[in-house]
Order: sequence, then structure tokens, then C-alpha cells
Amino acid sequence: MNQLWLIPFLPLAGFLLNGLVALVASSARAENESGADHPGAPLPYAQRLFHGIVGVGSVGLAAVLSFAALVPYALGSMRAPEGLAPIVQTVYTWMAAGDYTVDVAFRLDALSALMLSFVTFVGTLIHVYSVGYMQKEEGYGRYFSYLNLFMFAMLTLVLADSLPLLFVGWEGVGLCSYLLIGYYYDKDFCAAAGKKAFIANRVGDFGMVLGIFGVFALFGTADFSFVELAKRQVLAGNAPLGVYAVCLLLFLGACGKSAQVPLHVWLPDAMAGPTPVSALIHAATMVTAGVYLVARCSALFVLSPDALTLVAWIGAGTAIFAATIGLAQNDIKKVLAYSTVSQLGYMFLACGVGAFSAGMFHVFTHAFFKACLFLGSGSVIMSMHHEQDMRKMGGLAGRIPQTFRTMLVATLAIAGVFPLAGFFSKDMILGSAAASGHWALYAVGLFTAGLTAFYMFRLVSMTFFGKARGHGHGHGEHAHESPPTMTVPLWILAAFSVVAGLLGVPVALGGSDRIGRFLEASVAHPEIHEMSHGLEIGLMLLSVGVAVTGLAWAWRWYGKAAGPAEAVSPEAQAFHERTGALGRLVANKWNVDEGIEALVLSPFRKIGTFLWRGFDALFIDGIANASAFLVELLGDLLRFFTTGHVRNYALAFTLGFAALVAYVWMS
Amino acid sequence: MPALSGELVVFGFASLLVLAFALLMVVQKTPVRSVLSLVVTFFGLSVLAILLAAPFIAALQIFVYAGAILVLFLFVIMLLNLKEEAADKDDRPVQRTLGLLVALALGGLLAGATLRAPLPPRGTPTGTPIPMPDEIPALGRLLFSDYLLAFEVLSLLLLVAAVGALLLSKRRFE
Amino acid sequence: MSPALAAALEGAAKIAFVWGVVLGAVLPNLIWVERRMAGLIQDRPGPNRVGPFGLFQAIADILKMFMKEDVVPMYADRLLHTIAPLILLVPAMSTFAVIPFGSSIRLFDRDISLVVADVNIGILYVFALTSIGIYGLVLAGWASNNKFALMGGLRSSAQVISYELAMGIAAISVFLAAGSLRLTKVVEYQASGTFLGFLPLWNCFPQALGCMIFVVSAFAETNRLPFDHPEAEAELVAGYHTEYSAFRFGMFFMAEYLNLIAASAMMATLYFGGWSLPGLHLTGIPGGVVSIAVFAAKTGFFIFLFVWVRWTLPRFRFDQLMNLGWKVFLPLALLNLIVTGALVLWGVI
Amino acid sequence: MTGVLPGVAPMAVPPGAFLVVATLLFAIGLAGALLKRNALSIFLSIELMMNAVNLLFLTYARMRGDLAGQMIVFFVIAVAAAEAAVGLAIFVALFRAHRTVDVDKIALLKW
Repeated sequence: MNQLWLIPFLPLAGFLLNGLVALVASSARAENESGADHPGAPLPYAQRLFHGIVGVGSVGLAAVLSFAALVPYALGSMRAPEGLAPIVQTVYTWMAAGDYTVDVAFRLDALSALMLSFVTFVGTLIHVYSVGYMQKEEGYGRYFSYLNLFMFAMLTLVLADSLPLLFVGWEGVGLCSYLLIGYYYDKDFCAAAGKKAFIANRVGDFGMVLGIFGVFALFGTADFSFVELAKRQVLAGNAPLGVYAVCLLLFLGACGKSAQVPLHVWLPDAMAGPTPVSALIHAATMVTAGVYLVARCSALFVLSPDALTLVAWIGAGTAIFAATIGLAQNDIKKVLAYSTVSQLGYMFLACGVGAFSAGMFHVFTHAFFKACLFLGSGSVIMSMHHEQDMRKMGGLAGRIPQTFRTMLVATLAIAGVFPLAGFFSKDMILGSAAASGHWALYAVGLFTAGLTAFYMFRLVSMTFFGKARGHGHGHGEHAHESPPTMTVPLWILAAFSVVAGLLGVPVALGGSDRIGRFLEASVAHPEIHEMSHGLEIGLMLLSVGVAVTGLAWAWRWYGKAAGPAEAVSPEAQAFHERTGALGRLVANKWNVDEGIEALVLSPFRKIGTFLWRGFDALFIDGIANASAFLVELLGDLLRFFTTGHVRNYALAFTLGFAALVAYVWMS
Repeated sequence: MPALSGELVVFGFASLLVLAFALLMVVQKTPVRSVLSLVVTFFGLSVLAILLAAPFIAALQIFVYAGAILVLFLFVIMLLNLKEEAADKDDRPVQRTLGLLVALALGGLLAGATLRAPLPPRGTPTGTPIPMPDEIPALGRLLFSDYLLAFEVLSLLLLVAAVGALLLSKRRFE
Repeated sequence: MSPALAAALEGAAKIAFVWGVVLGAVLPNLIWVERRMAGLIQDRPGPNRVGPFGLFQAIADILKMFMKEDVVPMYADRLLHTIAPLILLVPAMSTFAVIPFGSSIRLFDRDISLVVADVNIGILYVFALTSIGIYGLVLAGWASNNKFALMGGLRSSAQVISYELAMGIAAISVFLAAGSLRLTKVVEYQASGTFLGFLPLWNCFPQALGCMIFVVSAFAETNRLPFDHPEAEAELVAGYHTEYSAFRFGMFFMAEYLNLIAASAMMATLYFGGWSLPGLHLTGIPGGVVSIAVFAAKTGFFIFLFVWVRWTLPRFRFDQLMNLGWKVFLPLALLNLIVTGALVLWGVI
Repeated sequence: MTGVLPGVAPMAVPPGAFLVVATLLFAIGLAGALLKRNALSIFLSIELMMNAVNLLFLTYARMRGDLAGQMIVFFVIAVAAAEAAVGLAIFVALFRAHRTVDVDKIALLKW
């Protein structure tokens, strides 16, 4: 497969096609309906079919191509002792400054191959799912064109061979996320959420851009050949400090994109978008771009241990922080959102302790079960007629069995129950944390694992067990299973969240840590002194134990909640009363939004108001008005010379000309 | 002082004609008559042009200037039915006297200046010599080589002028 | 005798010859011919009293005109009213200067080319004069202080200007083919070869369209039927010369006929080979004489055509006239010019 | 003094004479433009000035044996045609609006 560029450009083609057709169709409808196409008008079936085929088809084709590309590569590099050299294909020279050129070049190596595999695969499934999920929505074509555009940007990001090109994809996915969060732009909170996401990402991108410049300053190049240079420690700039700064800047970008504290605020609000979007962009693919970036630049990060420590602690902090918030949420999607944030924290924790391959492994597995969970929640919400409050659900296990089973599997996976995917990846993270001697981090991770298990099973229990709460039409009693276009992807994802972990069975369990060896080629590996297998297995048992405890606890508090009215058991209520202020704080998401409002936004508003009222209105306008006044004065004086008699003008003109001639003659 | 030749006689006659009728054109009160005197002036000018080895220009002078432009003037005058210039005397005497003075002064200045302007020494003409028997092909070649751009721009200008004239002379602007 | 004097004499002789023939022989007989033709076409005898076949009718008319009183209406612009006919007449008479009426003749051992002034801007000269003629009409109309006259004058000038365009552009293609503005060169070009192998290289064959345009426009230029709006009796009494009488009217009359003759001569020269006749290559005196005869014959034919058409076709409406000129002939002439230009460029012609 | 050209007979008339005629003509035209009140007459005077300039160009062309002068005259004539078309159209419109073309009666170009 020697045409890598086709992979991103197929979705682009899909985007153009869908977008154009949607535009033309909607304008046509607007015309013959004598007005803007009024909301809720379902598209004609033929057009829906077209959009579906183009949208799914383009991405599916891209997926086929990418597997055609990466499978041979993966197998080959598995056999080769050192792994294969990365495949780099230059499409054309993007910009040339002096003797330095930035090419539009695509790179296929272990890292991008891994990303490519699940991005295209999960992406395709979610496109299929969307066909079912969005069928009643208006702007069907718009939705698919955005989704295709996102796939284009994401694939560019993954395949890019240079930081500038990666940044293009980076911004592209940011844009698409903004567009899709604000998909229901006629609802205020959706538009607001979109803006919030965009601005939070800007903060990150600011660091990202500076980071790119920094990399260029350090290595004299911005394409990924700098990784090699970093491995051989060939540095141009002021080494230790420079590296530290660049790492922090790049990590700032990663934080923005991957919703790490304190830039995580946008991700929960992003749930305002359609659920498949949350699954694709805000769980499986885009938000992991930050981890990908850090893994890409791992060689650089390794050069600066301080930066790595910071990464690790930010990750760990985010993990536990988000997990605590997740405990107290009642909106099913919000819970999943915070769980995503917390899992991302895990990944950064792994990177921080130098286990980049472990981080990427978790990215990989997480993509499957989190996507599965989100899609499942989407199915639930749809069956509940767009009810998202878990307290109004309950007892759905019997009504939507397929959704229930798939979600249960995914929950066990994310909780880290042996032998599901989540277990291996999470355990690899905790193991390497312990192995690298950061026992504090390990403890945090372990505790978070417990919390994860708890809130996830809380979600499952409140949704599916007990009796149907809520009342009136369109609730539990009338819930019905979703169409196969939605359930089939659920099953596939569930299956993968079971088996995906087998890629990385640790040596201790008689496996051979394939993923680690696979990624060796492209990510750095600071030497981790091995632990004895006994200790390792012990830790595994411990984490499984913690997970099971969490599950049991959640079942005890929420699973048996019987009464039609109550969502939670008395114990839970009691516990909540006992925690008091702290509990309220947690339930209120630690007041992060309020804090940002108070510390950042309101000062900015004040400054802005001052610049407007004081500086612009008084000073600038003052100058303008003054000059205008002067000109007017001058005009009042001069206008007495304009008699309006053409002959006067002619005479004056001639006098001037005569004077000129006289002057020329004399001189 | 060159010998009195036929050419000189023609020149004297033509230039007298030109100046006389130019003056007549200015002092004339009736627009129609001033147009006519201008026509005569142009005749004289074309004679001068022939003396200056520019018969093509001479023909154009009559063909375009006298034959087209001034006829247009006549048209407009007749259309607006302009008779005698208003009998009431000029209400800006200053303008009148001053204008006269300035015109004379400038005329004198220019005459002096042109006469003092450096002229190429005898017998060393610069640029392409005028092929006496038929200068029209030479002009044509020049027009379509060195002056091509000007020529094209000119054609555009004429088009614009035609359109503009049509628009302006429409009865209503709506 | 000195060459200069000889040249002067030669020129004088030619002028005398041309004007003598035109004014003395052609013009009076033309009047007669026209009236007799009218009679013939209208199935009546026509003038047949004065002299044999009424041949002296023209002379009688002219005498009458000179004897009548010359009336100048009140409130007319005397000066202009007086000179207007002259302005019309003089150019009409000057046109003949550039028309080659014969090949060349050898007399008093000097070659005499049979054209008064062989200027290198022949055609431009002709058109310039035509455009001057307009003034005569306009001023006659304006000076008479009579609305019919004014109408006639304006009409005629509008008409002449309009058709001058089509005519000129049609003629340009001829000069493109001949490669010179000299009328002698044009004639020589037409005498030089054959068209399609069997036809003489007269411009009427390769330039058929241009020829048609030129001929029809010539009718308009000379204010002849079917384009005689300046003096459309039915509408304008007598058009621009309503207020003219006696020999001033005669001048207009003369001018019209002179223009007619000149136009015929131009057609013969531009499109029908002038004095040349295929397969006729005499030299010396007989050659010159024969060439003059040939030229006279061709011109005569066109004069006849003018008369014939006048008594055959009715008058157009003025708007029809203008539409024909601007919307049909001008584009056609331009098309013809472009095609000719292309052919010349590719060396076909 | 005369620029003698190959193929061109030496000028029997001193070129200075042409120049003087041209400048006088220009002065006359200028006087007309400044003194006349009828817009059309002013326009005519301007045409006269243009022709004076044309004469200058022709003279210099002859003196220097350079066709460029005649070329410029050609362009001047063409431009004059365009100018006349537009100018006269303006006068017609003006007359429709004010029933006069006396530039003293139409003094709109002021505050």
C-alpha cells in the first residue's frame, strides 16, 4: 500500500460531496418552502441514503486501505528484530523557507499504525451507528459531512510526518469538535458548550504552537526526524532548560486537547453534542491526540525527567479528580465524560512514569470500551426518548437487553476485571508506575481504579436494575430496543473490549507483551528495572480486588434500590449527608468553572471594559473626532474660493499654468 | 530668409486663413457661425498638415474633425436651438479683462518658449525618416507595433464614451 | 519650357478636361436622360419638345433658373443661406480630382497619367469631401428658418453620416486587398490578375458583400430614392431646399447630380476595375483613349442604375433607413472587413 | 533652420513660422475658453486649442523626421472624438435640467 495520502483524503472527498449535496438540497428546500427549511423536516429517504452511503463508504474505504497498509507493516515489524523502518511518503512541498522546507508527508510507523487501526475501525463503526441514531434528526447531511471532515483531520493528525502538518490535523479536529458540539446550534447551551471547547483548546494550542517553534529552535527541524536527533541527544539550543520548556509547552497543548486539569472543563460540556460524536471525538479518538503527541515526542520528554514527573502528577491528579466528580453525577453522559477525563489521566500517568507504550496501549483499549459505553448510553437515551437523567431510568435491563449486555461487558472492561481489555492496559500502567518506584502515583492509580469501578457500576445499576422510575409517557415502560444499525456496532465494540487486551498480555502471565515490543521502534523506553513476577502478580490481584470491591459497593448502594421513586439506597443518602460540605463540593464538580470564572474570566472582562470605555471611546475616538473637526474648519475656510463659476476655475488654472511656464522659461 | 516659393505662398495663405477664422470663431456670437468658422480653420490646418508632409493626418482632420465632430456640434446646437448669445452684457467684467490678459500673456510666453526650444541641427534628423511617397503603411506599422497598447486602450475609451453618451442623453435616469 | 510650368499646364489641362466633360456633357444630358427614363418607365413620352428628342430641355431648364428671382426668406440667416449651396457644390466638384479616368496617355513626349491628382490618400480625400458636403445640407436647412427645411437638413446629415460609416468600412476592405489608398493602385490591382482563374480580379467578385453595401450606401449618400428623405416631398415639402429658388436651387440640383456621377465613378473605380478591361492591353494614345471609354461606359452604367432605381422603388421610412444603416450594413461591413483582413493576413488575397 | 530628411524635400517654410502660428492659435483658443459664456462655444475653443497642439506635433515630427508626432496627433483626434461625444451628451442633459447652457447661470459647483 504505497498511497498513504488516500487514507485521509477519502473522507475529505466524502466531506465535500456530502456538504455540497446537503447545501444544494437545503437551499432548494428553502426555496420551495418559501422560507428557511423549518426545523424537524426529515430529509427525503433517497437523500438520507445518499449521505449515509457516502459518509460510511468513504470512511469504510479509508479503513480498508489503512488496514491494507498497516497489517503487513505490523506483521513485518513483529518478525524483524529491530522493527521495520517507518514508511514516509512525501506528497508535495508545502512551504519552503530558505533551505528549510516543510513537506506534506505522511508517515507510517508503529505508533501511527496503532492509532490508525482503531481510529479508522471505531470511526467506521460509529458512522454506521450514526446512520441509525441520526435518522430522525434534521441536518442529516451536515452531520455526516462534519463527521467525514473530522475523520480527514484526525487521520492527517495521525499520519503527519511533521509537527506543522500534525498541527493542521490538530486544529482540524478541534474545529470539527466545535462544529459538532454546537450541532444543535439553536439550543443556547449547545452553542455555549461549543465555544467553551474551542476556547479551552485555544489555550492549549497556544502552548502547542510555541512548542513547535521550540522544537524547531532545538533541532533545526520540525518533522519527526527530530525524534531520532533527540534519541541521539543532538541538540542545538540551550539543552536542559530549553528541553524542559518545550516539553511543558507541548504538554500544555496535550492538556488542552486531552482535557487534563485545569483545561478539562470543556469535555463534560461537550456532551451537548450528539452521542455518536461524544463517542467518536470526545472518547475514542480526538481526546487521545494529546497522549499520541506526548508519545510521539517521548524521546524529547525522556530528556527532561522534571517534565515527565509533572506529566505524571498532572495525569494522576486528573484521574482521581475526575473520578471523584464522576461519583456524584446523575446525567448518564456526564458520568461517562468524567470517566473519560479520568482515563486520559491514566494515560498521562503512564507517559509520566516513562511507560509510553503502556499509555498508548490504554489509549487503544479505552477506545473500544469507552466507545461501546457511549454508544450504549446513546441507545439508552434514544429508548428513553432523550431522557438523560439516570434517576428517571432503571429497570431497562429487560427492555433493551442487547444494549444492557454490551454495556455490562464494557463496564467490566473499564473497571479492569480480568481478563478483559481494561485489565491488561490499566494493569500495565499501574505495574510500570510501581516498577519505576513511584509508589505514590501507584496508590493514586489504584484508588482511582476502585472509584472507576464504583461509578461505572453505579451507572449500570441506576440505569438497568431496579424498577422503572420516572413516569408519564416516553419512559421506562415504553422503552424499546434500537435498530440493528446501532446494536451491531455495539456488539462488535463489546467483543473488542473483551479481546483487545490480548495484544498486551504481560510476560508475568505467560504472555509476551506484544504491544510493548511493537511500539519499541517508535517510542522511547527509559530503562525500568524489572520487578519480580511474583510481586507483579500480587499487584494484579490487588487491583482486581479493588475493582471488584468497587463494583460490589456500587451494587449494594444503587443496584437494589427498589422503590419506584428512589434512585439510590438509604445508605447512599446517609453517606452523602455525612460527607456534608465536601460531598456538595464534589457534586458541584469542585467548583472549577466558578473558579475559572472568578480568577480568569472576570478580570479579563474588566480589562476589556476598561479598554472599550476608557481607551477606545475616549482616546481613539477623541483623536478621530478632533481631526474631523479640524478638517471641517479648514473646509469652511476654503469653500469661499469655490464660486461655482467654471470660468473662475479655468482662469485660476490658466494663471497657474502661465506661472509654471514662466518659471520653466526663466530657469 | 528662404526664397519666395509656391509652398511659402500656400503657407502664408493657409496660416492667415487659420488665424483669421479662429479669431472669428471666438468673437462670433452665433454658435452656428462659430462652428462654421472653426470648420474653415480646420481646412487651413489640414493644408498646413499637407505642407508638413502629413497628408494622412490632413485627411483625418477633415474627415473626423470637420466631418464628424463638428457636425455633432451643429446637431446639438440645432437640437438646443441656441440663437444669439444672451444679449445682456457679461456680468463679470473682471473675469473678462483678466481672462484676455492671461490668454495673451500665456500665448506670448508659449510662443517665446517654443521658439527658444532647442531644435535638431540641420540635416541630422532623428528617429524614423518620413518616407515621402507613402507614409501611410509606415504609420500603420507603427500603430500596430509600438503604439498597440495605446491603440487598444483608445478603442476601449471610444466604446466607453459611446455608452456614456447614450446613458447621459437618455430622457430619464431610472 | 521648365518642367514645373509643364506640370502646371498638364494639371490645368486635366482639370479642364474633367470638368468640361462632367459639367458640359454629362450633367445636362443626365437631366435629360433621367426625365426621358422616367417617361419610359411611367409609359409617357417625357420631354420631347425642345430640340431633337427634347435634347435641349436641360439647357432650357438651366436658363430658366438663372433668369428667375433669387428669393431669400425673412428672418433667414442671409449669409449662411447664401453660401450653403456653394458648400454643397464645391466638394461635389472637387471629388473628381482623385478619380483615375484612364490609364495613361503619351502626348508631347511626356507620360500623362489620366488622373488629376494621384494623392496617396485618395479614398480618404473622397470621404472627407463627402463629409463636408453635409454642411451644405444642414446649413441650408438651418439657415432657411423653416421647420421643414431644418428637418430635411438634420435628416440628411444623419443619413449621410450613418451611411458614410458602412460605406467607408466596406471600402477599407478594398484597400486592404489592394494594399494602398491610392485609387490608381486600386485600379492597377484589379487589372493585375484573375479571380478563381476565369473572372477578372474586380473587387465586386471577391468583395461581393462589400460591393453590395457600398452601392446601396451610395444611394443613401447621394440622397437618391429610395433614400431621398432630405427632400421627401410627401413629408417635408422639399426638405432642405424648400426655401431656395432660382440658381441657388439649381446649385443644389447640380450638386446632387454631380454627387451621383462621382458616386458612379467611385463604384466603377473601386469595385469594377476602373478603366481596366480584361484582355485589353493597348498602349499609347489608343490605349489611353480606349481606357477612358471603358471607364465612361462603366460609370454610365451606374448612372443608369441610379436613374432606373429612382423610378422603380418607393421611399423607405426614416426609421427603416436608420435601422438598415446601423443594424444591418454596419455589422455586415465589419464582418466583411474582418474576413478580408484575415484572408490578407494569411496571404489568400 | 530645417531638419532635412532623406526622401523629404527640405522645408521651404521655416518651421518657426509653424510654431508661431500654433502658439497664436492656442492663445486664441484659450481666450475663447476663458471669455465665452456659452458652454458649447467654450468647448469649441478647447477643440481649437487641441488642434493648435496638433499642429505643434506635426511640425516637430517634420523637423525631427519622426512619425511619432503624427501618431500622437492621430490619438489626439480620436480622443477628441470621444470627448466630444460625452461632452455634448452632458450639455444636452444640462440643457434639459436648466433650459440653458450659459456657464454663468449654472453655478452648482459650490457649497
